[in-house]
Parts: sequence; C-alpha cells; structure tokens
Amino acid sequence: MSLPPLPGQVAASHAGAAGRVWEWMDGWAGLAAWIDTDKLPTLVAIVVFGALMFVYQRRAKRGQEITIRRIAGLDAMDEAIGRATEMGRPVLYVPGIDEIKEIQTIYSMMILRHVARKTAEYGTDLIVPVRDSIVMTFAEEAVKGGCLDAGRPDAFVKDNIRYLSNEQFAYCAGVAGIMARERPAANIMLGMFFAESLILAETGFLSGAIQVAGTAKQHQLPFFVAACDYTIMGEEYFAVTAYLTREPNLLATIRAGDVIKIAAIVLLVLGIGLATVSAGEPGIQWVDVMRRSLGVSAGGGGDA
Amino acid sequence: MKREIPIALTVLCGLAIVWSFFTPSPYADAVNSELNTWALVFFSVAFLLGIGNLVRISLKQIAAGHADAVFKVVLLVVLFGYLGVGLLEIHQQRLGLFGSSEGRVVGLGGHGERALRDWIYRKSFVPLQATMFSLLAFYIASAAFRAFRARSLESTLLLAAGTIVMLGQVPLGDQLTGGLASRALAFLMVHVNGAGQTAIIIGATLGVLATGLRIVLGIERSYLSD
Amino acid sequence: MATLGDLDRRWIFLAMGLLVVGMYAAGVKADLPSSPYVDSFYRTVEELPPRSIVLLSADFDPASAAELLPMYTGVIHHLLARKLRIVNTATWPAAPPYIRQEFARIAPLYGAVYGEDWVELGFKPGDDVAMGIIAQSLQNAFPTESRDGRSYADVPLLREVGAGMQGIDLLVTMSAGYPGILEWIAQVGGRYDVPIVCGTTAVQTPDIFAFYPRQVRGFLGAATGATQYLQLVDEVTTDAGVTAIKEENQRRMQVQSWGHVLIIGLIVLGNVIYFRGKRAPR
Amino acid sequence: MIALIAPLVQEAAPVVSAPFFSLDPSGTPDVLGAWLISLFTLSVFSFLYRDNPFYKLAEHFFVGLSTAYFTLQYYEEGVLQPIYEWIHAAHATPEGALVNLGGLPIEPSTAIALRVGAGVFGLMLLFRMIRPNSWAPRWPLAIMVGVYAALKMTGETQSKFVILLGEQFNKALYDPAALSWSEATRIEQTGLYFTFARLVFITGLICALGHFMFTLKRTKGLQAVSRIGVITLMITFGSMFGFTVLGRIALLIERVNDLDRYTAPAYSLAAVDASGSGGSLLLTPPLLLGALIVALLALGAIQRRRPATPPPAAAGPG
Repeated sequence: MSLPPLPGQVAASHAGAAGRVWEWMDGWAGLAAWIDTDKLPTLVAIVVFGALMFVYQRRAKRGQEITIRRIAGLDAMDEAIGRATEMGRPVLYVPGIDEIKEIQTIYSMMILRHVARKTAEYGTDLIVPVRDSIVMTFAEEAVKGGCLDAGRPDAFVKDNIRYLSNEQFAYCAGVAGIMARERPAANIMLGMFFAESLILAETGFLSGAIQVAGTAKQHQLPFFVAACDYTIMGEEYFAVTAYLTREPNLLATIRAGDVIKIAAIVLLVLGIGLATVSAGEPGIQWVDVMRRSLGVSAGGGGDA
Repeated sequence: MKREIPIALTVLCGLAIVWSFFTPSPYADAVNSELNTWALVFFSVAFLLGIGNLVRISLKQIAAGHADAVFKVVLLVVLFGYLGVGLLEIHQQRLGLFGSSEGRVVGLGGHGERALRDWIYRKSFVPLQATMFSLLAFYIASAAFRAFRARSLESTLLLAAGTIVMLGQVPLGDQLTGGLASRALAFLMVHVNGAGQTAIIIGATLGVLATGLRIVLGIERSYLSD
Repeated sequence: MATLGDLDRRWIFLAMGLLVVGMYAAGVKADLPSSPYVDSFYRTVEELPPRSIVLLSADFDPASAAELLPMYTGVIHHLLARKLRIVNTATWPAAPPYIRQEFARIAPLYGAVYGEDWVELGFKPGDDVAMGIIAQSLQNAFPTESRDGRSYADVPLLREVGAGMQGIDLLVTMSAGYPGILEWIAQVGGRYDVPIVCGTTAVQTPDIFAFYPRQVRGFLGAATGATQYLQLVDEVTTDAGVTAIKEENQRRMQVQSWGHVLIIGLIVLGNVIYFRGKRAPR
Repeated sequence: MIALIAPLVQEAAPVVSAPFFSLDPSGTPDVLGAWLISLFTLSVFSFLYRDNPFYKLAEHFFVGLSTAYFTLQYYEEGVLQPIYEWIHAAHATPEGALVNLGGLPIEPSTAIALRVGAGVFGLMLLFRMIRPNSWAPRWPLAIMVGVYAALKMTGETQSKFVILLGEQFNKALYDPAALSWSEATRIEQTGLYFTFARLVFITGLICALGHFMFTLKRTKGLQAVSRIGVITLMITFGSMFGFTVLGRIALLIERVNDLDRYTAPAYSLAAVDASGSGGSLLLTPPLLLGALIVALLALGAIQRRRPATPPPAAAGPG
C-alpha cells in the first residue's frame, strides 16, 4: 500500500454530476450552525441504532418471537455436562476473573444459572471457584436459582461456590488444585479473562476434561481455541446469554445489531464496487461523494 | 429518591457530552472540557478509595495471624513509605524541603522534583512488573507442548497462521524459508487479519453503542445496584 | 495422554531459559527485511517540513518498555534529526520518567532547546477523557509544563499550538494498551484532521491493521517493528547511540528467532505425540 | 557454567566504575540499584520453580509499591491540580481578567464555583467509606458513568464504525499504483496480486461480519458465509497468537539483557583495582544472588524429602 498523500487539495475539475453534488455538500457544510456536518453520519448511525433497539425491545416485550439461531457452543456445553454425568464426576464452572461491574461477569452469572439447572436435573456436582467476594454472592444466587428452576432446591451445595484468592496466579493455582483433586470431567470457562487463561486451559486439558471456553474480548481467544474443545467467540458470548435468558433488552440489541450489520454489508458491497470502478480516475467520483456522506473525506484526512 | 436523582444526573451529563460532541460552539467545548474534568476528579477519588480496601484486608490478615502475615507487613510498610516520600516531594515547595522555595523546585540532590520517587520506581517497580509479564513466555512454552492441539480445522488454521507469523517476524524465519515467511506474514496480516480485525471492531463498537445508549437514556440501571 | 502429563513443565521452563540465555550470550546480529507499515511510518515523518510540530505521547509503562522504549528513543532521534519540534505528553502514569530520561540524553546531541524545540507536559490521568481534553485544548489540559512549572503561555513552542490540535502536524504515540492508539483514533482521528502514526506492543499490533493505512498512516509492530525502524533511522542519524540500540535490538531478534523455533518445535512435537497416542490401539 | 557465562561479559566497554547510589536518571546505573534489580528479577523468576518466600516478598513489595505509585499520580493530577491549583490560579487572576475554560473565557468566580462544586461532589464520594450504601456517593458515580458512556459512545461510533466503513471506499485502496513501497517484491507489484489481495480482504470482512449474525434463518448461503468467516477469524486469532509469543519472549530477553548489564566488574563486591582488573564475576549481583536463591530453595527441597528428622529451628523456605 503506497502512502496516500497527506490532506491535499480536492482535484480542480469538479466535472460531472458527482462534482455538482460535491459542491452542494460544500455549501451545506457552513449552513447548520448548531451541528458539525462532518459528524452528521455518526448522529444518523446512533439515532437509527437507538430507534431499532427501541422498536425491537417493545416487540420482544409484547411477546413477539425474536429467534436466535442455535449457537454451536451451547451444544458443546450440554454435551460436556452430559459426559460428566455419565462418568459421575463434577462439572467445573469458572466465571472469569473480573469483578461484577464487568458486563461479561454479569452475563456469566446468567449462563451459570442455566448450567446449574442442568446439573441439578442430572444430579451432577457443580463447582464454581471465584476470585472476588462480591462475585461469590452473585454466583450463589445464580446456582440457587438454577436448582429452583430444576425443581430440586436440595441440589444446592453452598460449599461448592468457593472463594480461592483475589491474586491472579494464586487463583489459577487454586483452580489447578480442584482439577487435580476432584477431577471434574467438564470445564466451562465463560467471562472476562486475562493472561491466566493460558494456564487454566492448559491445566484443564491435562486433567482430561472436555473444555468449553468463551469470552467477548478477542485477546485471550487464541489460547482458548488452541487448548479447549470448543470456544464461544466474541459476540457469540452475548448471543448465548440472549438465547438462554430470552431477556427482551438483550434480544432487541442483538436483532438491532444484525440489521445494522446487514446495512453495513450492503454499503460495503456498493461502495467497494464504486471505488473499484473509479480507481485512479481523477476528479470527484460518486464514491467520493459516498465517502464524504460518511463524514470521512473531511475528518479522516482523505483526498479526492 | 435514591435512584431517580442519580439516573437523572447520568442522563443529563451523558446528553451534555453527546450535545457537545455534535455542536461546533465554544460553549459546547467548555461544557465538554468541564464535565471531563469532573469525571477525572471522581475517577481519582474513587481510586483513592480503593486503597482503603487493600489496607483493610491486609490488616485483617495480619491480625488473624495469616501464614503470609509478615509479607503483608512488608506490603503496608512499602505502601506508606512510598506514599510518604511522594507526598513530601509533591509538597516540597510549600514545605521548603530539599532546598526548594516558593517559586523554585530543586528536589533531592538537585535532581528535580521527583528524584527519589523515580529512583525507587526504576529500581523496583520496573524490574518487578517487567519480570512478572515475562513469566508468560515460559507458560506459553509449556502450554504449546502440552495443550495446543490441531484437533479441528479451526485450531489447525490458528496454529498454522501462528507459525507463519512467528517465522515471518524474525531473521531466522526468512533464512529458513528463503524470504517467503516475511512476505506471507505481510499478506496475512494486512489482508486476512485486517479483515478479521475490522469485523471484530465493528461488532465490538456496536456493543459499546448499545450499552452507551442504554446508560445515557437511563434504561440501564445495573451500575446503580452495587 | 499419560506421557504428556507426566513431563514436569519445569523442564520446558528450563529449556526456554537456557536457550534464551545461551543465544543471548552468543550475541549474533542479523539484518531484518522491512515491512510496508514500518516503511510508511518512516516516510510520514520524513515528509514533514522542518520546524513542523509533533505531539509525541508516551503511553507505556515498564512492562512494555522492553518493546516500546527502543522505538521511543529511535523516534526522538529521528524527529530531532529532521529539525522537527516535539510536544511531549503521557497518558500512562508510569511514562514521565522515560520522557525525562531520554530527552536529557538525546536533546543536547541535536542542540534542541527546551521550550523552543521541545517541551515536556507530563502525565494527564483520565484515559479517553484525558485524550479528549488534550485534543480539544492542550492549554486546558496542561496549564503549566511539567519540568520547570512555567505557565503554558510563557513557552514559545506552546504559543503556536491552539485549541483543537491547531498547529500540530503529526500525532505519534507509543502505545502499550488502554489508553493508547485505539483511543487516540477515537478522540482525535474522529474529530481533527491530524495524521496519526504509532508504535505498539506485540499483543496490540494485530488490532492496528484494521486502521492501516488510512486512520493510522504507519506503525511499528513489536520488537520486529522497532528493529526495522531503527535500521532506517540509523541511516539518517550519525549518533553512535542509535547504532548501539539498533545492534542491541538486532542481537535480541536473533535470540527471538530461537525462541520462536522452540515454541513451533514444541507445538509440532506435542501434536505428533498426541496423534500417535490417539491412533495406538487402546 | 563459567564458560557459558564468560562471553556475556565481553561488553563493548565494560563498566569499570559506578556510583554506589545516585539519583541521576541518565547516569550509569548505581550499584545499590543493581543489587535491588537483580534481587527482584531473580525472586520473581524463582516462582517458576515453585511458590517460595522470595517470590512472596517480591510480589507483596510490588503490590504495595504499585498501589502507592498510582495513588500519588492520581492525587497529584486528578485532585491537587484540577481543584487546589486551579482555584489558586483563578483566585490570583488580576481584576477584570478572564479565565480560559476549554477555549471559552469565563469569570474567575464562575471557574472557582465550578471546581468547588467538583470538590463537593468528590467529598460525597468519600461517604462510601463511612456508609457504603448511602445516597451521597451515587451522585458523583452517576455523573462519571454518564460522561464515560457518552464519551466512548460518540468517539468510537465515529472512528470505529462510520469512518472505519467509509475508509473502505477510499479510491487509493483500489488503485494498483498505490501498491509501490520501497521494498515490495516483484510479485507484490503485479495487478493480479493486488486484485487477489483485495478480494481476500473484502470476502473475509463480509463473511466475518456475516458470521456474527444471530437472528437470521440459517440458509445454505448463510452457512457458507459463516464458514468463510470462521476461517478468516481463525487466521486472525492465529496472528494474534504469533504476536503474543513475540511480545512475551521479547520481554524475557530484555530481562536477561538487564541482568547481563549488572555482571560488569563495577558492580562486583570485589573492588576493581586501578588497572581495571579484579571485580570477579561470581561476586556480581545477578550471579551471587542467583546462587543464594538456588541454594536456599535446594535446602528447602531436601528438607521436604526427609520428613523423619524434625525440621531444624530455621525451617527451610516453602
């Protein structure tokens, strides 16, 4: 990629229809004092996304079905719990190591409730090691709720929700100890992870357990994909939570996100087509008008 | 009462920032800059609160005769020792220490206002943090041998791409592959990784937009229940 | 899997440790081929007219100094050799000592005068918030410069920098994570017409490719990018210090090569044992 | 062992003299500092063998120091400067002069009132220490959450969604002449390579976006798109894996380089005589401390293996 010139001047010739639209946009720029026209597209994006979320949330609340496709990671989780039941060994659930204010930890609690319902139904032990005392209280609530959902409140074992340590590597040593002593047949690791994800995945692999891991941030995903049997990647993490909880807010956000992505893909195909056609053409082309309508040519130091 | 006012404040300040982002006027800039400074002050005060937590837990463990009690004492001595040195250096001008006076800062040994703090920082904080992170080189090596398996198409592609990137970054890689590795690296990074990262970033930004909208419009209440 | 589990991982630790120390002792140096994104970082600086003002932001800490300090030193030599003027800021609390330490050694080599050719504004807490304030009004962000405490208006160089990045011709950030290049893009790239280049740690480098070559004109990725850039800067500067850092980095890249070969070997060996174990009759 | 270490010492100009203690940041590193750096580095590395008192000491020292370090930074820049010094400066502005607030000149009295307000809200935050769930701390927290959410939402939507999409339509990206960089190989300059590369990028981007769609019916087409999307994402994660390995090993090499610097004669316990000889290697910080740590850990290991005899009074570490 050669280095496009620094913010140079627009080409002299404004010939053609595109040129006339370009000049009209120049005129328009100064008019609205109350808004910076370069940022108009961002305002449109925010308003459209907000409107979509609002519409879909109302529909979801009125019971209209928003179907989320079955996420492969969920099948892997159910298979792992099933195998643990067959072998009569516990399931280990690691809810990430971040505090409760991290959105992924809150969603991990919701998924934990679903897992707890399954293990209560199957009568399998569920061990939840945590790194933060506040997360421990939330985890207890989630597992208790799951056992109630399965109609077996007696299945809840308070001692299985264990606060190990709030120091990163000491927590890993604690989890490794549980893996060695109680030999869980399934390790489910969902939430926010940092550099220790590598150690947890390696220890889990060596203990012979089926491992399903998932996190929204992409930096730890390479180690999970390499060492675990199945990985729930990036936005799939939020989709799994929406699928399990059917919570209107979340369903609406995912549906709105899909619509925006479809629009982005259509825009991409159209824009790239135009750009390829007019690559190397001097003067203003329709693709430049399109770029400017996305507030790029001015803000992004672009050129004609 | 306990919930309505905080939510109103969140919505008010959030919308003020959004307004200042879109409006090209000096008043917008002033509002934006002042609200940013307020958020900065609260962020700093919240951080100072965090210290109380650490000191309380350490003191409780020392009192309970915890196995690592002596190390907790080391922690507190270092914490308050460095805080003392820092506060003396910050306020040396007013206190007339180390030769500093009202208008002039000299610092210990004439090496400026933060001489001792920076020395302790370079000789302890630097090696400790850098070495803690470098431990991961060993953990990756162990995991590479014992846990990274090409069990599916996905993990095979991942390990293959990782190998190309590892070879393409170093001189030996090019020597072994006759210059192919660094060219393959450039193609993979700019065209395949570039596309993957763009898609991930667009997805993540839509997530930030969704949570941001819910907070600024007052729909999201979870942060209040802590 | 019995064979793999029995191997105490400390033998692998020992292998990595001995390999790195051994290869480092050997001290072999080798030239690195360049990359398009390092080349465009270098050319973006070369194409700036003399006396242009560059905002250099140190956004790293000791853990990332191993990869970013060589780039930081290289870019200071490059900017001063090109007669450019530098405004220094930092959004990481652990960075200011590095600004002071590097400029104390390098500025005199190019006769750079404090207050006219370069100025040190110090650390600004608040992450994105701080960057928003810096871009929106440097004076509001730093009422006084941090070395002698002189007020903003008294510094000749700062008088040429107005609100909204007016007067800044290039933003260079050495970025270790959050806050860093991605937040500078959001706070500056999205609002003001200033080209941005950066240096990043290995872990963050893959993310930057999404913004290359438009929102980030060029960048130095990890130790490799640092070495490639120092090779380019060494040609335009005469200072022995740059050559020494370049050679030190080239020596490290040679050790890096063996580290990577070890990791690749371990992956291949681990998979061979795993798959042979799987096919062997139970 | 010595043979392996000996070449380490052949520095270009071996440091022969170094001050015992000096605060000068850019001078030759002082001897006291060399001992501290070597102790901390080797103590953290000893964790690779097993958790032991050396590592515990280093870790707790680190937690204490880093907490204090960041506290000072946030106290100085987040409390002292925006409130105390700002009010002090606003107070000292001469009569009739105005104060600059983000480019807008305002009355000093308003500037002071605003920052006093910030200070009051800051104090309300301190109430969390006394009564954690009182209403007072919620107000400043609410403001902070609102400001950060709005700041991220606007800035990121602009640069990481709208402009990131718009930049894909830049004509320069589709002009083969845009291919030339100084060392592009012959193949990379051909139009075919350029078209192939652009097609790979565009298909990868669209399919990866397509993979992260969850509410559409899973038609055959969407499954194929998702498949290509996953392949693109796996190569992306592979490159992140490669770069993480690069980064962590670079850090390890820098630590070795740092320790190597302190094996110079100037840092040895044995004094360096006038002719510059002496300062034997074994008494330099890294090697002496390294030997000490290994010896003590070995002692501990031996004791653990002999449970029969009662452990001596000074029980071994670990």
